[in-house]
Parts: sequence; structure tokens; C-alpha cells
Amino acid sequence: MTQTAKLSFPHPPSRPGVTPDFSYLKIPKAGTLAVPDVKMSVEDAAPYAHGLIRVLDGKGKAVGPWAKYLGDTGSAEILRRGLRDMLMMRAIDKRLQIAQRQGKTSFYIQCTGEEAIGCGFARMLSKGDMNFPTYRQQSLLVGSDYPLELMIGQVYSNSMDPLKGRQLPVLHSSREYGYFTVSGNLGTQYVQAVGWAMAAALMKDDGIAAGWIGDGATASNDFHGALLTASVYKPPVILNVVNNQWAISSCTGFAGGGKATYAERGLGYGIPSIRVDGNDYLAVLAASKWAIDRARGGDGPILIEWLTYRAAAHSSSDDPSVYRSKREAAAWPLGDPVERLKTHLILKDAWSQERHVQAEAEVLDEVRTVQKEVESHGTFVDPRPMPPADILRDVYAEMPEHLRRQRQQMGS
Amino acid sequence: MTQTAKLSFPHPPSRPGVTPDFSYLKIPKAGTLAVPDVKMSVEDAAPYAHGLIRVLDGKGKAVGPWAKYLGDTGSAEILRRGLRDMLMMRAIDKRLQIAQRQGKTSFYIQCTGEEAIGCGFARMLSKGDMNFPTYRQQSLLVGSDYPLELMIGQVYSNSMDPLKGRQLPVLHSSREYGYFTVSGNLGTQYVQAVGWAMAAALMKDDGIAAGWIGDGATASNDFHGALLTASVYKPPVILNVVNNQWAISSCTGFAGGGKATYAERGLGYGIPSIRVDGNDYLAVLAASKWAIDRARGGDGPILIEWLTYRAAAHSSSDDPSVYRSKREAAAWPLGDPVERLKTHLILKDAWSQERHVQAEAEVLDEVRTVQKEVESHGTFVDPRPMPPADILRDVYAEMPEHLRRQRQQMGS
Amino acid sequence: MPSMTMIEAIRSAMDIMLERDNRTVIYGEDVGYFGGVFRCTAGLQEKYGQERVFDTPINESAIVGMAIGMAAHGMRPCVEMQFADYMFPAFDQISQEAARIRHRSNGDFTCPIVIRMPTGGGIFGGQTHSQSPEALFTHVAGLKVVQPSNPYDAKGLLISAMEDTDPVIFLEPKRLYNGPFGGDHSGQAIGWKQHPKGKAPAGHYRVPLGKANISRPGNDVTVLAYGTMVHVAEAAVKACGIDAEIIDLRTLLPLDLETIVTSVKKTGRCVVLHEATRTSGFGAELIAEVQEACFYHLEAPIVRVTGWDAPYPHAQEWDYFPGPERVTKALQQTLEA
Amino acid sequence: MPSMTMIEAIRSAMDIMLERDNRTVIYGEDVGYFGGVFRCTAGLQEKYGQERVFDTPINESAIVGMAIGMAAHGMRPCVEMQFADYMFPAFDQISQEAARIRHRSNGDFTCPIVIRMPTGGGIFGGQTHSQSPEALFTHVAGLKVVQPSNPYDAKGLLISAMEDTDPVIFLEPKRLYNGPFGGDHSGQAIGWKQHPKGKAPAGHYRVPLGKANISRPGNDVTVLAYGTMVHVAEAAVKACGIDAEIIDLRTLLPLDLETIVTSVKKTGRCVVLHEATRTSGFGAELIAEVQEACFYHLEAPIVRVTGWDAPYPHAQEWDYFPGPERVTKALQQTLEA
Ligand SMILES: Cc1ncc(C[n+]2csc(CCOP(=O)(O)OP(=O)(O)O)c2C)c(N)n1
Ligand SMILES: Cc1ncc(C[n+]2csc(CCOP(=O)(O)OP(=O)(O)O)c2C)c(N)n1
Ligand SMILES: [Mg+2]
Ligand SMILES: [Mg+2]
Repeated sequence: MTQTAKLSFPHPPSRPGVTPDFSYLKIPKAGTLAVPDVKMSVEDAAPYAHGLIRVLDGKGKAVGPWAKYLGDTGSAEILRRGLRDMLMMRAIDKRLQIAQRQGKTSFYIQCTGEEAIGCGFARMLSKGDMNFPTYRQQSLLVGSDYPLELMIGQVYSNSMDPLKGRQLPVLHSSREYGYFTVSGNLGTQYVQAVGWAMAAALMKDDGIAAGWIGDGATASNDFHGALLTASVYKPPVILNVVNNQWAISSCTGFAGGGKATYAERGLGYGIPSIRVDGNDYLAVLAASKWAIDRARGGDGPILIEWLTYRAAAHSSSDDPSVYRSKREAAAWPLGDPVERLKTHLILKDAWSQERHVQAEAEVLDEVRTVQKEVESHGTFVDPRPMPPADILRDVYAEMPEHLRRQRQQMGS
Repeated sequence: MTQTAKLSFPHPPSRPGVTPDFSYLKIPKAGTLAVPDVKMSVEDAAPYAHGLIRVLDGKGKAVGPWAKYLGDTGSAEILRRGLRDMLMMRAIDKRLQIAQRQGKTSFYIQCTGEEAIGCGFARMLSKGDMNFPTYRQQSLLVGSDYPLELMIGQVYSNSMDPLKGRQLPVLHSSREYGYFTVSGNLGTQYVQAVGWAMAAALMKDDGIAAGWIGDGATASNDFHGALLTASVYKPPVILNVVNNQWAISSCTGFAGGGKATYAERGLGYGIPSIRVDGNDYLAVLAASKWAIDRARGGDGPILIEWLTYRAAAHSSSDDPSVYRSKREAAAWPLGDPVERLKTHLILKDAWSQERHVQAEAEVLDEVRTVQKEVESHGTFVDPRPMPPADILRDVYAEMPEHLRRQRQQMGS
Repeated sequence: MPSMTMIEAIRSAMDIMLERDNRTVIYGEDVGYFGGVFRCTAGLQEKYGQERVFDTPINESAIVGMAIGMAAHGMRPCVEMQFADYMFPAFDQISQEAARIRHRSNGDFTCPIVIRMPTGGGIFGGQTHSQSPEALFTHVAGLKVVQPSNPYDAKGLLISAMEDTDPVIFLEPKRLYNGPFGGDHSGQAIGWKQHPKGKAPAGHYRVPLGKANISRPGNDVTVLAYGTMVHVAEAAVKACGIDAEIIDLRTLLPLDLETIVTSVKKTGRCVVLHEATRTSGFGAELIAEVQEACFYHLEAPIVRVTGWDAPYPHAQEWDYFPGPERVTKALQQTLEA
Repeated sequence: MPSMTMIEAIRSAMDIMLERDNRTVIYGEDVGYFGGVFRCTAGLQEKYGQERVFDTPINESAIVGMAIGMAAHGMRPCVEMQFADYMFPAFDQISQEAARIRHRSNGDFTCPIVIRMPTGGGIFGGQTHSQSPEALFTHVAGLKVVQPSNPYDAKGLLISAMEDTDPVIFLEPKRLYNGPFGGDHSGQAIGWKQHPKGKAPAGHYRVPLGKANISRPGNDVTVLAYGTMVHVAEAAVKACGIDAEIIDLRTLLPLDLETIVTSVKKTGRCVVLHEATRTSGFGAELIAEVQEACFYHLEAPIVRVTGWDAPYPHAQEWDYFPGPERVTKALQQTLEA
């Protein structure tokens, strides 16, 4: 036999100057999947792991069993709030990205195109539940009514920052709002979510945990540790994979995406797994409600792959035009979450183009006002010194002798 | 909703005094699975990942398509050599376990019950292929005709030890015999096997790599890293999972076994995966041949789950009667590999009880003779000092200044 | 006071904390039903049930990762790494996560976990059952690092660690589990029954973190040691008759520098011992601090007696181990300098 | 000689080795098509193809694990950790595997790999884009640890590392990528074009591993530094006019102790600098060795100027960084002692 082994390298949907090709994704029609029992076993999960839960069809109509399942949760009122959440998220991203460009902060990360996921999921959670987010899940905070001044303060690292400027912008933390302190290291928090959920079960406190991870970071070790321990102990945890097709410049193929779905990865661990159109706010609400009910009800862990697209740059340090076509976002087959929800509400006569434009202006105004107030406490172009000794606080509950000596050396 | 989330804990097949129950394992009949094309895709692999490739039926007859596939490889001559390999392995284990009990070495690990896997797999490999074994794959060395005095010398850590006593007994190393230096850390070498296979493809040298891991160690991080990178780059690597039901005192359920098979774990990564009766020497030969042909032919990685049973203690430091019924091995539904092959050969009129007894005596004698010779170079009860400075050799290619200073301090 | 081996003392600490504080959970590889490969948790699952004491998959990173999540929620996990050598996959969770949760969240979340691990050589375990990685932990701000040298301290320190609200690395010198060990590997091991520190109260008590213990007062030279090396130092000093002051550090981070400095200022000489490899071992940190604080009192260079800069060998274990002869030589050299 | 930034110098070394030795492969996260988040590998995939230069999944442990397998087979992988902060998941593969393959197989297998990683602060990266983990590597026997401070050295050292047959950790001070940096973060960054070491031969040359460089000769005090801190030391010395001898270590393991000892015996005083946290940092090792070798020549305690024992903060980056004022103060203190 002659050796024909050759290495294979994943291909992205596009490179600069190349027409985007998303044909590796099979997009089923909206409304085709039934709503399974919340007790769904892994054996019954295959169609949900290969398929895609979708509610909004191409025209913006809510169709199929998951639309019905939503019931009151799909009311115009709730959906308008959802739309407002997403507009708010987009306004925050826009304003803070500009602030970064103006040198007012060091760094920013937008979640453009992915707003529906966090905004919708958070609305289905209860007080006491805990998210273990990545840097791109700030939409969970918006969907939890996290005070805008804290959210913006964190990004400016000034005296309004609840984290005292210790963390990189967007690495928020809020126990009260169910947002675990975000790590800069990818993957690590996925298994911490499992631990939190185990504690919730052991302490019988009625809470659940939600782990969050990007498609790229599913490659990290702790993704495996999380799926494995969740499958062994079956705590009330929802393991979310936000598959936005890119990890900085690497396409999702480098995390094994494109061959099997990420939801199928879950099946291999014996974890029931579903795949959801993450750009469809109604699908997000429906699937979140179902999964959260399931987890809270004691039916064990579940994995949700959210199919979406990272429309913006990876971060303020990134320029995606160097590695992908500028036309990719437009070619993305699941569209834009804001546009799709807006179309649906207009179709339902519960919204209008005029009200939309007005709402956009309103949220932008709200953000701008808070931003101004926060900026008055200092920005990177107008920094207000903080006492250096703050660096040494909270390293331990009580400051040990050697840190006291260091504080002295600081002269403070 | 009231909280009903409760943690789940895996159950072993037995505990001391409890009747063993292997009903979590569905054992299909021998001969039921077809031999797929070596180019089998992951979509077609499901029956092989859920099912079990078996050749020998309950009476010891070779049945079904995989028996036919074996062809000349299933000749009486080859099978008799296989039986001899397994007897040899068992004799080595027996003698060295006794030597450990006599204090002649510090530690030993037997592979009783799992001999067919390594003995058979190695016979299908070619020169230049490389195994990345765990501590329990010494049967690969027997199946590669590794010199007995080296194998035993390593365990005695004396001047006959090719590794100069540096490594714990059974952590062999031999480039020539395709046995990568074994690590005491679980899992690490699985992904190294992927790297070796990538090099083989890049250097176009016609070789393949075989990673080995225990069921318990599939829980380790590098299991994930290996499956993922194998699925991304598709190098000629065979990822073997030796599922022997136990990891020291923990049942395979703690590694997620029992829910999905380990082979199904592979499917979740898009890797074609098969499950094989590891106590059936003919099935081992057939599946190894098929998988090795496939890998060498350039059709990418494959995962093999070998279903077997750890009949002996975990190691010489372990006493399994504390955590499992003494009757478990007897209750194991796939029997004993030596007995099964012997029965088959006798059924075929290619072997007899007398020849078997004689062969057992012969190999025991061979081992005893070599063992004696090796022991004459020193044992733990009769140690021969080695120069302390040997400790500092091979830390680097050239000994740096600070190690020279330490050598001086040693006074040697 | 009942006699206890180190193993029994450690088990007793966990038993008491399981009893007193229902936030306590104990887990790790083979820790539950079996009671741990060194038997430190034997009987605890039977006594407290599977929800309090349980087995885990072989994934050290997940063991610590889960503990962080549990601790953030409000529990008090005390987890075992089967050997310190196997903590490396968890080093990311330990150093980048556990150590920083409090700081980076400005106290919004905390991480009260204890990570126990058998450390050091002496059982012919070769390079992956013998390592002493304490120096690595002491480089991580936010961790506490403890290493007891006897049952009394082990129990009291472990209780303190389990009551602490910061993450604590608890290193257990495996060579001491069943008896003190002065470095004479040829002779019989002496059991803890014969040792004064082999007795400990049956109930709850604390040995505070961050406080060293002068295990032998003396005037001529200060010996800094922890774990097994405390006993090696004692044996060496006893044999050679040098009037050394032996300080058992007990906690490496935060370090009880005061006790150390007071001693070195008195003796004017210092020898530092550890089993870990020499370069960038914790001995380096000790020397750096001592020479800075005691420069004008030092009459000789501070020397280190450590493991060699090589993987821990299997057969040549006792050529590697920094035994009493090497310690004695270093003491003499320091006194003659 | 052409001008080069640190990035260009590093890229040039890899380019040359890809050209000269077909066993060379280069890979890591975003290293292939994109050319690395710091652009160190820009253009190399285009030039040498996907089989020589490629992207990887986000799994640092697998990146190193694959390299070990490839290297054992006979290749020469040079891999990138996107930030030194992300090497922790790979620390097991680095310290327990790569470092020991040769020793434990008695030379039957070897592990010639280079692991590059950007290190240190200075870009407002917060606690996970600023760390300096060099001390951890120097505690591992079997590794070599290198950190250049300028383009000329970076290129020559990287070529030596890639030609070495042992595993080499190659730490790249990210603050120096685009220009030298003396600690004045308020001012304009000066490009490498203006710096004498910002020129390097276009072709192949080596700077040997294990040899320090006296970057500024002097008589009154020896400053031991590496990476960014070399420039901070130079700036401080220039400003305060002290006649310090600054030694740029270049290789931390194996250490060029001879050069250090010769200098300290001459000056009688020593200050040690690094950006990493203080406790158990590499400075401790330097002090331990220097005080032992130069005890009778020392006229003052050796002091360290380091990062504080806390996570690297985002906003207070420059309160954390051991800048020229702190260095100057330490020099003065040492001279006055
Ligand atoms: C352990 C670790 N390795 C590498 C990085 C650098 N890094 C930051 S984000 C990123 C890409 C992550 O992609 P993905 O998980 O898909 O999330 P997305 O950015 O698409 O939301 C990388 C490689 C990191 N933060 N942590
Ligand atoms: C990283 C790591 N963690 C823990 C151990 C301790 N240990 C050695 S063998 C073993 C059980 C492994 O079980 P399995 O993988 O099923 O292999 P088997 O012994 O059954 O062949 C454990 C936990 C180790 N060697 N390495
Ligand atoms: Mg992504
Ligand atoms: Mg097993």
C-alpha cells in the first residue's frame, strides 16, 4: 500500500475577496421540530442536535410547535421589551466602541448579531440563577436589567466601576444579577458552572447555573471537563455553546465545527442537546424557557448550541477584513436578530417603522446620558488616579504581612 | 415549580458481597456486523459505535463477515502464535507480580484479561509505526517480539534496564519496537500520538500512530485535545480506548461510561468509531487490520473502543476486594481471552488441552530463565549501586554548568 | 489525647468539618467508596453519604473547577489530588481562577476551597509520584500554601484551612503518612505512636495558618524546613551534635518571616532544606528574604540542601533525596564558613 | 544591517529556519492565515504553505502535546501560545512531558520544540494578558528558558532555540515588540529604528543560549534584568547617574552565573529586577545564587524590584509596573547601605 495520508485543514466560509459560502450549514425550515417532553432522553435528542429549533419563518411569521409552546411568553408586550433590550445592547456596543476609538477606554468587545441570545435567555431566568458568561455575553446583563451606569462604569475602569478597574473592560461581575466574574482565560468557567449547579442541587436552593462558551473555546480542555462532570452528576446546568462561526481569525472548523454539530458533541457524553436559531428571538425565548424548566425540574443537564454569527470584529484590537470577506455578515443565512424581530412585530401590527426609529433614538439617548455621567468620573484620556494600594486589597480576605510590607513600599 | 434537582452518582457492577450485575452492557451476538468499507464515514459508523464487533461465538466458532475478512490472518498458525503471545504475557505478569511480592521490585501492573488487545494489535502493525501506550499495554511489546530481558530488566531497574532505573516498573520505552516512553500522567500521550501521526503524514514516511488510553483516563483533558485535533487535521492515527470497566476503585460510570459508549464519544467529534470485543483475539486481529489499513491508506483517524475487563488488581499497590465483588471477573460476560482462543483452536482441531498445558509450561520456563539471568544483575532485595551522577545525565543533551556543579556536590 | 498517624489526623479534621459545617463536601479520585489511595477519607462516605463525600472522574482540572463553582455559591469543598504530580492539569484553574476570584470580583465572589495533595518522595514512586511542587504555588498571589510535618499540626492546620475563606493548597508529605522519617530508609520506620506529635485532641482545634514552629531551639545555625525535611534536619542535628535551631515553617504562604528573622539574627547562619528541585525552589525565596532582612547578622552564606535538578528517579531515589548526610555537611560547612 | 522591530526579528528567525530546515513547522492559534495576533508569523503561511505554518484549535495543551509527538518523530515544531497567560493549560505537557522525554527514555526519544509566548504587561491587558510566568519554567529541570530584550538578540536567540535539541521556552516581552521601553509610559514610544540593537543581519546567525550580555558596564552596583526591565534599568541609571553594571540575562535557564558573579564580585552590590510577582519569582533564585557565590564580596543586601504580589490590574497598570523610580530608589538604597 502506498502512503496517501495527508493532513486536512478546515476552510472558512470566505477570505477577503472571496464570495462567502455557508453551504456547510444546512438550515432547516422554521417550525418543523416538535416540542419534546422536558424529560427528553439523550436517545430522543438526535433530531434536536442535528436540526435547528426555529420559530420565525422567512417572512417574519411565528410558526410551528415552538411558537405555540411560547404562549403568553410570546406576547407583543414581551417581544417589544425584547426588541428594546436588543436595541439597548446595540446602542451600548456602539457608544462604547466609539469611546474606545476615542481613547477613553483601552478595549471593548461588541456582541453585534448575537444580541438575541443573551437578551432572551436572561428574561427566562429567575433570581438566584447564575450565568458563567464569556466576554461576549453582556446581553445577559441587559436582559437582567443590570444598571447601565455599572455596565458602563466597568468599561471605563473609573470610580463608577464596581470592579475598581481591576478587570479588562467587558469582564463584568455581579452576583446580584446572576453574572459570575468573567475570566479572560477561555473555557475555565464552563466547569465552574457545573460546580455551581451541583451546589444548587446539594443546598436545595432551587437555582440553576448556565455555562457559556464560544464555538472556538469548545476546543479548550474545560469544555470536556464540564460536559463530562455534568453527564456524571446530572446537576441543574445549562451548557450553552454560542456558535458564531469565528474565533478571532479561525473559522469554526478549527474547533471541529462543520463535521458534527456542537450539539452532537453533547450527545457523545450522553447529554440531551438541542440546536437553536440564535438570531430568532422567539426561538431563543422558547428554547430557553424549555431548557430552564427542564434543568430546574431536576431532569439533568442540557446543552444548547446557539447558531449565530459574529457580525462585528472580534474585539477593538481586531480587524476582520484581513481574514474574511466584508460581505460575510450579509451572506449569513440566519439574518439579523433585530431586523427579524422587528419584521415579526410589524407583521403582527404590534410595531411600526416609526416606533422603531423612535425607540432606537430613545435608547441611544439613554445610553448617552448615562455614559456622559460615567465619563465625568474619569476616562483613559482624563484619568483620575486611584490609590495604588487598592491593587493589594482583596488578594486575600485579610491582608497578610508581606502585602502590608509591599503597601509600605508603595508609600501609601 | 418545586426544586427536584438531585445529584446522580454512578453505580458499579458490584461491591463486595453484592452479586455482579453487568446488565448495563448490551452484548450483541457474534457475527452480526458487516465489514464496512475502510473509507467509512462518520455517518455510517453509528452501528459500529453502538454495536460490538465480535468473531468468536459462545461455542468458540469464528462466525460472520469479520471472520471472513480475516482470511489468512486467521490461519491456525497465526492464531497459535497469538495464543502463545497471550500465554507469554500472562506468564510474565505472573512471575513479575510474584517478584514484586518478594520485594525484588517496587511495583508491578498486570494486564490480566486484556492480553488479546495488545498482543493482537501489535501483530498487525508495521515497522515504523508508533504506539503511545499506557502502563497496561505491555502486551503490545510481547506482540512485537520485544526482547524479554529488556522487558524484565526495566521492571528490576538494574543494569539490564534500558532506562537505567529512571522510570517506575512497566513504564517501558522503545523507539525500535514502536513503544513510546510511557508517562505516569494519564492522558497526556493521547494527543502526542496525534502529533506523531501528523509528523508521519507531513514527512510522508508511511507510518501511523496508535494512541492508548484507559476508560477512566478518557475523562482527562488530553483525551479531548486528541479527539479534537485528530478530527481537525485527520492524520493517520488510531485512538484506542481500553474500556476495562474500572479505574482503580471507580467504575467506568465515573468517566461517563454506561450512558453513551466511548465509541459514541468519538462520533461527536466527527471521528468514525468502532467498538470491539477485546477478549476475542480474532475480533482484535480483524478490527486492528481494518483500522490500520484505513489509517495508513490516508482515510483519517479512527477511534476503537475495546470492551474488556480488568481481571487483576489495578496494580501491586491495590486490593480490589475492598471495592468490588470477588466474583466480578467470573461474571464478566465476554469471558477470558486465553480460554476463548484456546477453545476456538481446539474446536478447529488445531490445538489440544495437552499442547496447551505444555505451552504454558514452556513459556513459564522461558520467562523464568530470563528472569533469573536478569535478577543476577541485582534486585531491590539485592541492589547494585549505580553512580548517583546518572541522575543528572540526559536531563539535557549537554550537561549545563549548574548540573555539573551538582554532580560535584554529589562527590562523583 | 489519642494517638494518630498523619493519615488519621487528616481524616479526623475532615470528619469534624463534615460534622460541624454542612457546607463541607469532600471529593476526588477514589476518595468516596474506597476512601482514597492513601486511605485519608476512609469511612467518610459511609458516615456522611454520597452527597457529602464522593468519587470523581479522572480530571483534576474539573475537580478544581467544580470546587470553584461550589465555593462561589457558598459551599466549602475540600478536594484531593491523588498525587501532587497530578495537579498540573489543574494548575490553570488553581492559579488563574481560584486564586483570583475574590480580587477580580472585588469581593463579590469568594473561593474558600482546600486542595489536598500528597507530596514528596520516599515510596519509590518515580518521577510522577514523588514531586514537590510547592514553589509553583507560592508564586501565585491569592493562594495560601501549607505543609504540615506531623499529625498534631496536620489536623489543626487542615481545620484552619477548611475554615479559611481563601483557597488553600494543603501539601501532605506522603513519606510521613505512617510515621516520622529522619532519612534512614534502610532502618525500620518508626510509627507516630512513639512521637510526641503523634497525639492530637479527638475534637476540634486549630493550628493557625501563617505561623511557623520552632521544632528545636538552638543557637548556632538556623535550619528552615517543612514536611519530611523537618525530621531529616532533626535526625541530622541529633547525630552530629550541632546546636541548630530548626524552624518548621508549616505555612509557606503567607510566610512567618518574623520567626525566621528573629532566629537568624540570633544564630547568624542559615541552612534551607527542601526536597523539590533546587533551581527556583521555595528555598530561593527563603534565602532572598533572609539575606535581605538579616544581611548584617549573617556570618556565612546561606546554603540550600535540595533535590537535584532532575526528574525524581525510581531506582536511585535515595541518591536523589536530600538525606541527613547532605544536611550535616551543609551545617558543618555553614558553621566553618 | 537592516532595521528590525522585535516582531520582524522574530519573524525573520522563523522564516530562515523554515527555509533551511524542512523539519520546521510553525503553528498556534491565529498563527497561520492571519499571521498571529501580534503579527509575528505574518506572511509565513503564504510563503511556506499550510503544511508548514498553520492554525490550531484553542487548546494550548494540545498545541504542546502535538509538538511533543512531532518532535519525537523527528520534526522541529516552533509553536506559539497567544499570550503567556494562556500557557497554563499546557503546563502539564510542558513540565511533565516535554521536559522529561529525553531523561525518562534514556535518550531514546527527544523533544526539540520551541514554545514562544508574549509575556509581561504594558498594553492594558489586565490580569490575563500581562503575566510573566518565567519563574515557573525555571523550576522545571529539562527546560531552557530564554527572554530577549531587543531585536538583534531575539532573532539570534530564536534561531539558537530552534536549532537546540532540548525544549526551549521563548518569552517575548510584548511591550518591546514595537520599540524599546524605558518605563515612561506617558511619553511617545521610540521605535527600534533609533536603537543600536534594532539592527540585525538579514540572514542566519546565532546568539548562543546560556550567555548573558553586559548591556551597560559599570562599577558601583550590578543590576540583573531581562526583557523589558533591561530598558527600565538603563533609563533609570541614565537618569540618576549611578555607575551601574546592567546585565541582560537573555537566558534564565541555564543561567550564565559566571558573568553575574564576576560582576557582583567587582561591584559588591546587586539589585534584581523583574515584572513578575515578587514571592518565588525568578529574582529569588538569582539572589540565592549570588549571595552564595559572592557572600564575602557583598556590601549590602541584594534587593528586588518586582511586580506586586497581586493580579496584574487593568487600570492601575502603571502603579503595578516596577518602573524607573522604583528601580532608582532601590539602587540608591543599595549604594547607601
Ligand atoms: C486559554 C485561552 N487561550 C487563548 C485565548 C485568546 N483568545 C481570546 S478570544 C479567542 C477566540 C475565542 O473564540 P470563541 O470561543 O469562538 O468566542 P467568540 O470570540 O467567537 O465569541 C482567543 C483565541 C484566551 N483568551 N484564553
Ligand atoms: C493525571 C493523573 N491523574 C491521576 C492518576 C492516578 N491514576 C493512575 S491509574 C488511575 C486509573 C486509570 O484508570 P483507566 O484509565 O481506566 O486505566 P486502567 O487502570 O483501567 O487500565 C489513576 C486515577 C494519574 N496517573 N494521572
Ligand atoms: Mg466564536
Ligand atoms: Mg480502566
